[in-house]
Amino acid sequence: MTAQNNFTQGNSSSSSPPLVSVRDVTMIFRTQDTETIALQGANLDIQPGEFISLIGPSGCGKTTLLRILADLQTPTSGDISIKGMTPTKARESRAYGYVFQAPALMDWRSVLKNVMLPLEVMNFPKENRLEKAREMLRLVGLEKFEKNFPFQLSGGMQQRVSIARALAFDPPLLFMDEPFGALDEITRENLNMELLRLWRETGKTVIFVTHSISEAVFLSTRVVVMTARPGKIEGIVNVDLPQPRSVETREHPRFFEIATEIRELLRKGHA
Amino acid sequence: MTAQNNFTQGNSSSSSPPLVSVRDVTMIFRTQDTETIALQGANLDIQPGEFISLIGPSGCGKTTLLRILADLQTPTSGDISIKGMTPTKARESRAYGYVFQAPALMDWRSVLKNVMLPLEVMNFPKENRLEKAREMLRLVGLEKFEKNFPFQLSGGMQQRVSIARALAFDPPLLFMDEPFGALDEITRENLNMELLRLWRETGKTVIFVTHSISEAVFLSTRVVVMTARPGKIEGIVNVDLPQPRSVETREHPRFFEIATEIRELLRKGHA
Amino acid sequence: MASYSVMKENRPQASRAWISWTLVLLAHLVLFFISYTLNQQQGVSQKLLLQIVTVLSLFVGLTAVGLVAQNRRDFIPAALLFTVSVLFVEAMLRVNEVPAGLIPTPSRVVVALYNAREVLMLDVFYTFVLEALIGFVAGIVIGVLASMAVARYKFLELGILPYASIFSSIPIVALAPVMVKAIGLEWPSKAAVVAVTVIFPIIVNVVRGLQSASPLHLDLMRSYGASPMRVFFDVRVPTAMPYFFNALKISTTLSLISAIVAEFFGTTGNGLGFRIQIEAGRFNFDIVWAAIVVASVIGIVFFSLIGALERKVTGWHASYRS
Amino acid sequence: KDLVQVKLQLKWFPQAQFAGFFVAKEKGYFEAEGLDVQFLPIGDQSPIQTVVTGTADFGTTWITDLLTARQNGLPVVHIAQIFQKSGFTLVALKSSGINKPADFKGKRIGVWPSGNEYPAVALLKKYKMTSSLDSSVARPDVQAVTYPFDPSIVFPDKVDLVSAMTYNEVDQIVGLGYSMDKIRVFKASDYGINLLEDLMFSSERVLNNPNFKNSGMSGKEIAAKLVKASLKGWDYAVKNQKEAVSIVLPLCGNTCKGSGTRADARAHQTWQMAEVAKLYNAGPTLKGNAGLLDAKTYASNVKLLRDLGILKSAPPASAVDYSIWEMATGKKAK
Amino acid sequence: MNTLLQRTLPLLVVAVIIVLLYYPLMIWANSPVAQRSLETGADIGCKTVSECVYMLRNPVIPAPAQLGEGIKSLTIPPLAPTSAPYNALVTLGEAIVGLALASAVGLLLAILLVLSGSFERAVLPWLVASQTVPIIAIAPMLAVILGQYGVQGWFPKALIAAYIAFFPIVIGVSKGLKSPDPLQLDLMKTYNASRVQVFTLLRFPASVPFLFTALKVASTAAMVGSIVAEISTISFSGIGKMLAENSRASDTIALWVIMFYGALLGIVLVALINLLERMVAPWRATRS
Ligand SMILES: Nc1ncnc2c1ncn2[C@@H]1O[C@H](COP(=O)(O)OP(=O)(O)OP(=O)(O)O)[C@@H](O)[C@H]1O
Ligand SMILES: Nc1ncnc2c1ncn2[C@@H]1O[C@H](COP(=O)(O)OP(=O)(O)OP(=O)(O)O)[C@@H](O)[C@H]1O
Ligand SMILES: Cc1ncc(C[n+]2csc(CCO)c2C)c(N)n1
Ligand SMILES: [Mg+2]
Ligand SMILES: [Mg+2]
Repeated sequence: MTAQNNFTQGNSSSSSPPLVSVRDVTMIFRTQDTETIALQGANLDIQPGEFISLIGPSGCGKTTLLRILADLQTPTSGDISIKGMTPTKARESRAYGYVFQAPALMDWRSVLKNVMLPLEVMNFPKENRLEKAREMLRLVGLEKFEKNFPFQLSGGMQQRVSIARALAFDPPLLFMDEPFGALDEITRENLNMELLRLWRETGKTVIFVTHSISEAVFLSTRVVVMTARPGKIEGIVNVDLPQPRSVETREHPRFFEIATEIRELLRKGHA
Repeated sequence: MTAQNNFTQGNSSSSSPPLVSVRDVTMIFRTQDTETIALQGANLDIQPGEFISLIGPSGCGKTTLLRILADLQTPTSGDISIKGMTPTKARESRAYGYVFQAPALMDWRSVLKNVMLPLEVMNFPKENRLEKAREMLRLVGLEKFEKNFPFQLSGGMQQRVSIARALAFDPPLLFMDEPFGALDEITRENLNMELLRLWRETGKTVIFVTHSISEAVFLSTRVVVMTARPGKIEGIVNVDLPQPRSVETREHPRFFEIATEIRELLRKGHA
Repeated sequence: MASYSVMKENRPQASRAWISWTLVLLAHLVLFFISYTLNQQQGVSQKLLLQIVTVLSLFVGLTAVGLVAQNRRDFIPAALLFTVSVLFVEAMLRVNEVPAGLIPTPSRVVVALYNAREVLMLDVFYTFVLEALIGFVAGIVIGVLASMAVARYKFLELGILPYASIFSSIPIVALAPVMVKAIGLEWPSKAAVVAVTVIFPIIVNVVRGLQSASPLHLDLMRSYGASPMRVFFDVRVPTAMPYFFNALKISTTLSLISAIVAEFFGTTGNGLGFRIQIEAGRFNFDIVWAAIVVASVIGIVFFSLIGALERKVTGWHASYRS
Repeated sequence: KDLVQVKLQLKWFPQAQFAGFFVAKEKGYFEAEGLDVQFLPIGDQSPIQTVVTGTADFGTTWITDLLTARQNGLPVVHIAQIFQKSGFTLVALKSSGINKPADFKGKRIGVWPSGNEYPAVALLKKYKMTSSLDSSVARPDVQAVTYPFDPSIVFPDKVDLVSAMTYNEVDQIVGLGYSMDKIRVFKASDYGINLLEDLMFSSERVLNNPNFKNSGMSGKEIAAKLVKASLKGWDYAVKNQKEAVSIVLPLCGNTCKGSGTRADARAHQTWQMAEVAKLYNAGPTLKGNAGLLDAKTYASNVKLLRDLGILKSAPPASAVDYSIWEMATGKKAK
Repeated sequence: MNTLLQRTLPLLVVAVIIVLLYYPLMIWANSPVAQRSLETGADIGCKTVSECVYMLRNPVIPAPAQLGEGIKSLTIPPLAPTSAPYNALVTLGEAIVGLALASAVGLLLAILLVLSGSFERAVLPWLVASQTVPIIAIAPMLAVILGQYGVQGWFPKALIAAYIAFFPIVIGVSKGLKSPDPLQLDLMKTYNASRVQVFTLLRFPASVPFLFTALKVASTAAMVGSIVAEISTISFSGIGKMLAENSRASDTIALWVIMFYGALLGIVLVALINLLERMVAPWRATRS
């Protein structure tokens, strides 16, 4: 297991106070006659500008953790602080954007209007909205589909719209729940590069759920490995690959070492 | 590009008539003011017992092709035959099971009841239904969640329920649209092995959509590579790896060659 | 391309279409002939035979219209259904010598419709425009505002919704006299009755609609720190639309009938309800039914307009994807 | 012995207006004739409709209804005339300064719809006034408004004159706090508008039935028995009003009160009985011919209705069947 | 227990507010009538407007004391044929039978509308038209048809109640039946599910929210329908019969009391539907 609070990374200093801090967070769901411990005693500190990936078996609590951070769910116990605020305050100050696991597009809005939704909600100046939304659609390669309605898109295209929507308002903190899960490798790699560029250029902090070890390693400054039932943080792996990442990063000898380390952790958790 | 009608594989002979035959199939969607050519002049023959993967960029028509085969959509032009029948007849004879890209579970049914749905529809003997459904839930690792309702499951768990549902009635032909997209690597590998075992033991024919080249190579007898807009079959790659596949298959030198071939084709189509 | 394939599909059915059209025509002719030859004043001989022929013609006609309807997406089947039924009623009434003071024949109604057209148009102005329409709009506004409050505060849902059902349980026959006493004999008292009767369907539907928003959409808006107003307009209102339109559709006919019935309880002498009441007392049921026909036509047009609006506004809804 | 079931549709809810029938039943006069009479209360349907459709065998109604129905092809037949005089009035407050029909001009009059508006219309016409009930008149002299019978809905707030029967609504208006000295009652009959009211009728189907409900008797015989017993009841009721009221009271429950919460049911029905007796004890009754339709009055009623344009032509002779009354009383009608 | 309080508290609070608002509303509504009565010299046992508003014989809104008196006199004894509770039960029975009939017919029509586009095009306009025909016009026809066979009493009322109530059910349910997720319809198609199965397993469960809103609207419509039917056709009991009689007897306060009972019935019916919904569709309740 890797030391938890000893990490180095490109664009944040370890002396600043954590941007996100998770303390002993536990989440228990009561259903019909049983309880599901979706998260047990989770602890995690995230510095500003980090790129954190969450990886772990299906149903281990990744989504639950993101939802708790995003103030969409209240943990059974434990404390959360984001930028020194409660999750509610953070949410209300529009500190983050969230890409849900399902696209969650609105049937009644065209692709363009779906992407413009956060801009409308947050009262961006009218002139900019269209421009910004179109820019994001270009980023995800859907500029030609702006007039379509969601049901007229393929699964991967819907997911990309939802990514464009989350990026549109340029939030400093990004929660992304398997955003690239339904995409082919090439589109995925392109979007990986775009995301990294955005991250680098804007200094965003990203918390990213993925099932792809190589994606996690390629993108992240640290990878949080989780185990299932009860959902726990099994370990946190520091990704000390040079920044900025590029195509060569995947060839780097450390890449494989880290990937292997994560795989081991995962296997350990799975057993 | 690989010769289309020259292939060898484990459990089907090339002299038998094709199980699935796709002839010059074109699908054009008219939307607001434009047309989307989702599929253009697709030709494909599938022998009984084959395991075919469809791979291609997001929005290239994979889902559309499956839906046409499954008689959920009528192509703009072209002919389809399945077991010598029209798709409608094939559907009516319950020739296939379909795992949709989205889980499409019914909110009002528990996990167990969702899996039992096809058994109810097809009038399986009452005694067997429960048993069969539980067996399938065990296969996908969700036996403990049978009483839960869909909204109480994680994304990956929902997807697994939908896989269990499709397998429950043991259809001879399986259409699977990115069934493992939302699963972690280990669960995915486990399910890959289970699927292969089922395929081998029951002689099913599988048509499988995936974005993972290695998954496609590992599972398939042939891989159909598609390109986007207009959606076309770019090439069909024969996977002449020995059967039965096992963990070692991934280490086989041919594995990488084939994977590379597919990657090339994909890149070519993407450009 | 598409039209070609449709044509191809239909070709084997061409002969069947021909047969059904012939049958439709035959039914019309027989029914018309029976009606034409029977004069209501003279006695009818061979009543039983004629009854059987009439019912048989209706049966043949309906079946044939059903066959015609299978291949058409236009108004023709509805029109044929209408003509067959009207001819059947005409023939049946004549065969059975039903007096006009009880049920008038359709032909008498048509004549009355023509003769009384000016009076009826003025009645329509009162009943539909002043009473039904104004009451409808007022009811919607009040109903929607109340629904918003109810959907917003759980307290109100528990506290007000049950009372809302009280409103709709007050029969018009009890409400109308109170309204006349309170507001007067002129049209506003009827508009008020209409508003009250329309409110409940609106509230029940709109509250349910507002509460049906997808949890995921609500989460999304929450993640934006969206104000309740934004959540309301961006998520809840669109999801409530199909429900809202259901309520509107029901309210179209409800408002019309409420206005008509409310006129039975005091009026200054205009309106379809007044006309129906006063002419029913004189046994002039041809004018009564002429007024009802006018009301029905308005009802259908009103309903269709709302239906068209629904399709326009909620075209995205699953119910419009075939 | 087996009684013949007969259904009699009353024109209104049970009250002293129908005292004679109730007395006939209570005293066993119907039974004595071999009849078991069931009274049907009124709904929105007119008695004409229930009788024509066979829901009831006999009914009571006003002559205007009977004749307009007949004109529209409904085969209804007059068999006996109970009230020989009209009880229809228009009531105004004395303080309103309406002292004579000519003063109606420019006023609002409340009329009952459904064919009950004719006496008011006839009165207006007699004084050469037009009303808003004629759709052909652009600027009517009188605005007529319709409302459902209860005078308190419109009077005195919304109309200047309100329709009232001597035996019912007049007392209801008194109940509203306007004693007889505060109101002016314009009786239609005082102004020559004597459109006859409560009468007994049946349908041609019943009367032409040779074997009424398998009783072995013809419809006409049954009708005659019914009329005979009814008239006997009426004679008794009119002579023993107190007893008649006692017979009526249990039949009408809450609605006997007639006028607001503080009204007394017995008082109201006593008033009603007295007023109804006045309508019964008029015309032919005074000559010992109770139940007879006076030919002259009938002719003048028909003329009035034709003048008003309500009847397009004289009703056929078959609209009135004097033979029933003759059978019932053993007298000659002419 | 706690939740029971949580549920009833708002109801009670609103009830108190209504009672508090009732007084001023009553005084405001009755004042002009009282004024006019006094001006026209009516003798109603009071001298001033503020005094008279409580004792009008034709109040726009009755004073609470009058209402209480009226409730008492029409309620005791509760099961006498002239008492409101007894007649309310009669009407409730008719309304429930009517609602059941309406549900059966409405459901059937909704299914046909969903199954066949041509049926919808041919029949929907007629259904709409049927709702614009006042009962006064239907009642004689019903009399022709039923009276000839001696059918009287509660059945024609239930029929008319059904006639009014089926429409909201048709509209609501047909929309509901059309609203399942298209993907789920596809799923059923891949199973080659029969039409019946598509309905029982998918369309009906998916239409539940629409169904129950429709039922609520229909239940009050059925109530009104049976009351109107009682007024329009020959009736020996029922709220409608009481309404008709008392309105013709000018008993304004009795009318209010009867309306009160009618409203009570409405609440009972809607509550029954709510209960039914909780029993039939528990999955809606479980999700917070
Ligand atoms: N609303 C709920 N009610 C009950 N149990 C829930 C609920 N939401 C989540 N769970 C349970 O909590 C556990 C964690 O779920 P979560 O969605 O966080 O998993 P995940 O890590 O995101 O998985 P995946 O990769 O499959 O999306 C699961 O076992 C799930 O069944
Ligand atoms: N109902 C529809 N109306 C209009 N266009 C459609 C419709 N369904 C699919 N399309 C278009 O057809 C194309 C192919 O879609 P399809 O769903 O087959 O893609 P796919 O290969 O499955 O992609 P993915 O991997 O993202 O799921 C897309 O461009 C999509 O926008
Ligand atoms: C007690 C009483 N008797 C007669 C009338 C007048 N009237 C007799 S029958 C009828 C209408 C029936 O359709 C009306 C208005 C009345 N109002 N109250
Ligand atoms: Mg998840
Ligand atoms: Mg797809």
